[in-house]
Amino acid sequence: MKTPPHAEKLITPAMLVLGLVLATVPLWISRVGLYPYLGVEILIWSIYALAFNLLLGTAGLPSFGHGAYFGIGAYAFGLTQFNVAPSLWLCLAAALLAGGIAGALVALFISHRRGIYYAFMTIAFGQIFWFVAIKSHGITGGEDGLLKIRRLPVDLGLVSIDLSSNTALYYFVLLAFMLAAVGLWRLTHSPFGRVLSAIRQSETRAAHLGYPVRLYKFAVFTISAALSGFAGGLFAMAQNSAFPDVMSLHYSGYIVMMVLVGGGMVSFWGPVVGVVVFLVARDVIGAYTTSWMLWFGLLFIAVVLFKPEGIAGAVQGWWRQLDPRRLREGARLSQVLRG
Amino acid sequence: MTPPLLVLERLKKVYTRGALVKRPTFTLEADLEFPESRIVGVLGPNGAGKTTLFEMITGSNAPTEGRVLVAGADIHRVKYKERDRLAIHYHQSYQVRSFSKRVPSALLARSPTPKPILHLFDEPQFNTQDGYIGFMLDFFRKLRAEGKLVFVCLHPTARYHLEILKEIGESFLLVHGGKAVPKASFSELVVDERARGYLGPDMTATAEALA
Amino acid sequence: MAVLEACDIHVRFGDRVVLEEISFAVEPGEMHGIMGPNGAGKTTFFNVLTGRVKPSRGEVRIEGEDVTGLPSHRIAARGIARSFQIMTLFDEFTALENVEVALPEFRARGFDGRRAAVGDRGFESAARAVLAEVGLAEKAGIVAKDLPYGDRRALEIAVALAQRPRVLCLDEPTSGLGSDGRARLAILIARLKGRLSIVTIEHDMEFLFGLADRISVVHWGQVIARGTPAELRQNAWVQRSNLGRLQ
Amino acid sequence: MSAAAVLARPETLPQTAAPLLSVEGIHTYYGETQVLFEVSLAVGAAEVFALLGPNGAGKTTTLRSILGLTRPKRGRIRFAGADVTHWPTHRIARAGIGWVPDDRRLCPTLTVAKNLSIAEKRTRFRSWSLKDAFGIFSPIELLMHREAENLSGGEMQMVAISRALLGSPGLVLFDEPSQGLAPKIVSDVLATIRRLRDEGVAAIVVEQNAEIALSVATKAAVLDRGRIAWAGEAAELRDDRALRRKLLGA
Repeated sequence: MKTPPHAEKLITPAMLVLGLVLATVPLWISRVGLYPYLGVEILIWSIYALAFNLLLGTAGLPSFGHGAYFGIGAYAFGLTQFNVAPSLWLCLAAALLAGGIAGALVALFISHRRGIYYAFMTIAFGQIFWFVAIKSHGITGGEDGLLKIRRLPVDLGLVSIDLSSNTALYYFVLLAFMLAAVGLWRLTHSPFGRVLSAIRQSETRAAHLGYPVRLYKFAVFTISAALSGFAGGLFAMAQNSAFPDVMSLHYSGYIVMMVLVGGGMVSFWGPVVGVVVFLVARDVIGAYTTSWMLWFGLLFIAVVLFKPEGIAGAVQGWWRQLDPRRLREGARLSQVLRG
Repeated sequence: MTPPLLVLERLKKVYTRGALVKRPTFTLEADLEFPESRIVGVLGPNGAGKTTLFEMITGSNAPTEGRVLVAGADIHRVKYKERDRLAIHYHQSYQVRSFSKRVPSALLARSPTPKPILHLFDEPQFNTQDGYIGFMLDFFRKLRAEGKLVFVCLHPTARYHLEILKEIGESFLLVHGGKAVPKASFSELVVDERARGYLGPDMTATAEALA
Repeated sequence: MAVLEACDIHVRFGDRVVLEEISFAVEPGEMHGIMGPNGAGKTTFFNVLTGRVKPSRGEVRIEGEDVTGLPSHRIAARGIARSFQIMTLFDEFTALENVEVALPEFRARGFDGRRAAVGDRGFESAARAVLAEVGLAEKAGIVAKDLPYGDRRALEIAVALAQRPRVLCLDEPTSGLGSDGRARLAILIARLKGRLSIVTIEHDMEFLFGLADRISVVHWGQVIARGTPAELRQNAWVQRSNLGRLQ
Repeated sequence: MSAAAVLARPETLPQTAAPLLSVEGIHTYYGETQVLFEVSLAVGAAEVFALLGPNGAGKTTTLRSILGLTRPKRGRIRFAGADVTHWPTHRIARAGIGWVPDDRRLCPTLTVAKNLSIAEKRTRFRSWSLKDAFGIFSPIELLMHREAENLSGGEMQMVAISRALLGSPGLVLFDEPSQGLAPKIVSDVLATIRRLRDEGVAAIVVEQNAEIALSVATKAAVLDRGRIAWAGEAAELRDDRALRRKLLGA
């Protein structure tokens, strides 16, 4: 990922525009034939995708079992609600922490690996977590999942805001998304993010510049897993339940597809684009055919073959191509006018 | 009294073919002694067994009969890991070290010396253009001065190869027809019929002119 | 005392012994050249010096302190910088960003995720000074992969210099350069020499003999000759070769 | 078949007077490291071209460029009238360029017969059969059933050359043919190269050992650090001791 404009800013113009547009979504989403809950889902998966892309796009570390941390966060949210205290803040903190601890544990074992070996290890660990979730009936409810997770109210001491309507939840999740985006934007363009990017480009060189590469790989994996867990916690709250299927290899594959289709390798916002395209495609194509995954799969193949930098990359490319042409044409026009 | 640096004691290697009736396809015999430090030039046709001889001396190829004593120790009875503290085989630009481990290392003896005393150079690449020849020859002499035994094996296909052999070789070893034959000097080597056959008419004439 | 020292280094990869008791010392401010035929073990030796390969026997010391077997980032942090024969720049970074990330002060803040790395004048002015030193001041904003080859080679050295090393290890810095590039590099190295110690692997004898204070000839994983350029040229066979004709 | 006989079938050869192989200003890289700078050379039909220079000067890279194994980034390579610069290696081989690599590269566990049979093909040049190869190297007939790994260095070289010939080449590239061979066998190999030249097969001989290559070559070039340092008649280099000493140190 190249350093984009406004990298030094905490909040960029693009962020403001995006935030404003997203804030209007509940006003029109039903009119275009979609439904408010889809907005909630898109935002939650966007947090997850941005967290995942910190690992894949910035640090270049392929994690193909990332669903595990998302799922662990979902279970942590539910279990804390049932067994500790039904506090939104506590449950979300638990989701973040559980994802982070699971991530740190795995990172301990894989951070000295590279490339395909790294990827294999992430799959193996992801499968272990998924298997444990399915088999531990007593804790996770096995394949039946954890049901009756409540949408807890936002308790601000004096006031308490109820989130049981999809619109209220949407605005809460939007806030979380904006905070996560601002935080990740800053992290990506901080010295830490620069070192991660350096490690992606050449691990050897980074080590010879004095950077303890394993420690960085450990840190970024833990951060990414923690944020994924956080997104998982929101997801449990949104769908009032937690199931093991989001931890499966399958779902772990979806997040990879979303990020790559969207253009996570070249753009910070690429993963968000990918999530929108994926979920909207699921609903729109899914309305016509049950085999919508086939069509999305074909789209994925087409992107990998023809635009490996993803939708965001393609847009960036067109933009760059467009620019000089417009300039040239403008010059020709002014010549014509003058001459 | 210090033992001789290298003794090849009725050394024999036979390769055979056939599962039941074994017909020898290759034999090599050597019964030689190199008591002290010197530089030995090794020559002989392809397939005559120079590499086999080097492998037996460095302990990586077990002889059919006889023994190889390096500094008094039978190198084939020294721990695999420590054989390079006795002898080193350099193939072109790197060292070769591969042992077929038949006996557990624990049952084998330790090397009597900490550093190798035998250096065998198998066809080092000499190129007149880059100047390394000079450094290589100086290195052979340095090893010799440190009391080591140096074998340099090369095929003289150009005049300067013969110049090199004459310049550094104190004695020679002709590996030919299944035997390793010692030659005390360059001129003694040049008059040997087998050596002349191996060198071919052009190189023989050049060698004679040098001797 | 020698800045960087290696004693009786022994390395084997499987059946192959790559280094056999190499010993070597770099004095402060010295330029020490390493030459030798292909496959003689020069790059492996560099990898031992910079912590990429752990020797099976022997010791590496930085100013007398044993650092054998330390990982490469620890060796680098102690002031040993290296360039690579196959260039390993951060291709997506600009020249400036490549150099910034190599600065010790950047490294000290490597885990800082709260501030932006861009637009920080502290890094930027230091990095620009290093780029100016290798003649890339004008090209600071160009992405590394878009730079011409000669500039990429120069940037490779700038990245090593940015670490403010005590010893600069250069692995075939002239490889692939034309005569202009070589001349430019020679001027740079002549300027750096004395200020820091330099170890260079080099095939270009003209380049090496013109710049080095001492040269070690490596072959068969050992140092087969060592001396000043003048001493090495004494050899009769060397006189006959290309080397003998150099002025 | 003699050279004259080959020439008597004009449809098999290019009509122009252009050389059989011409390498025109190629620049070749390994990764991003440039190894060859503007290397040009021309080899006529039935000509032996010696390519000399020290270790690392770019001799083998030149051969690899001609064979399409390492593609030049700039410049052109023409063979028998066609621009082969971008052809895949197998097509270049089928066009009639044979290769004798320095490490021979025989299939070690296959017999000599199998090693040779997989190489047989026809080109626009004179077709070689096993019998023709036996005519050059009579001992091969006796080796046919041995595995390649059990051959001596000299025998391997004979098989490698025969393998190149069975591909019916118009040009054979010899990479360090003298390496690891006894002097007597080296002179046999040189005699073979001469004989092939008389039969209309051109050759490029890459050698560190200049003396050997110059004894068979008609033309020669010296590479230094990836550039052509000298090119001309082989005889000139052979006879001019001072020049040889200047360029090659010997």
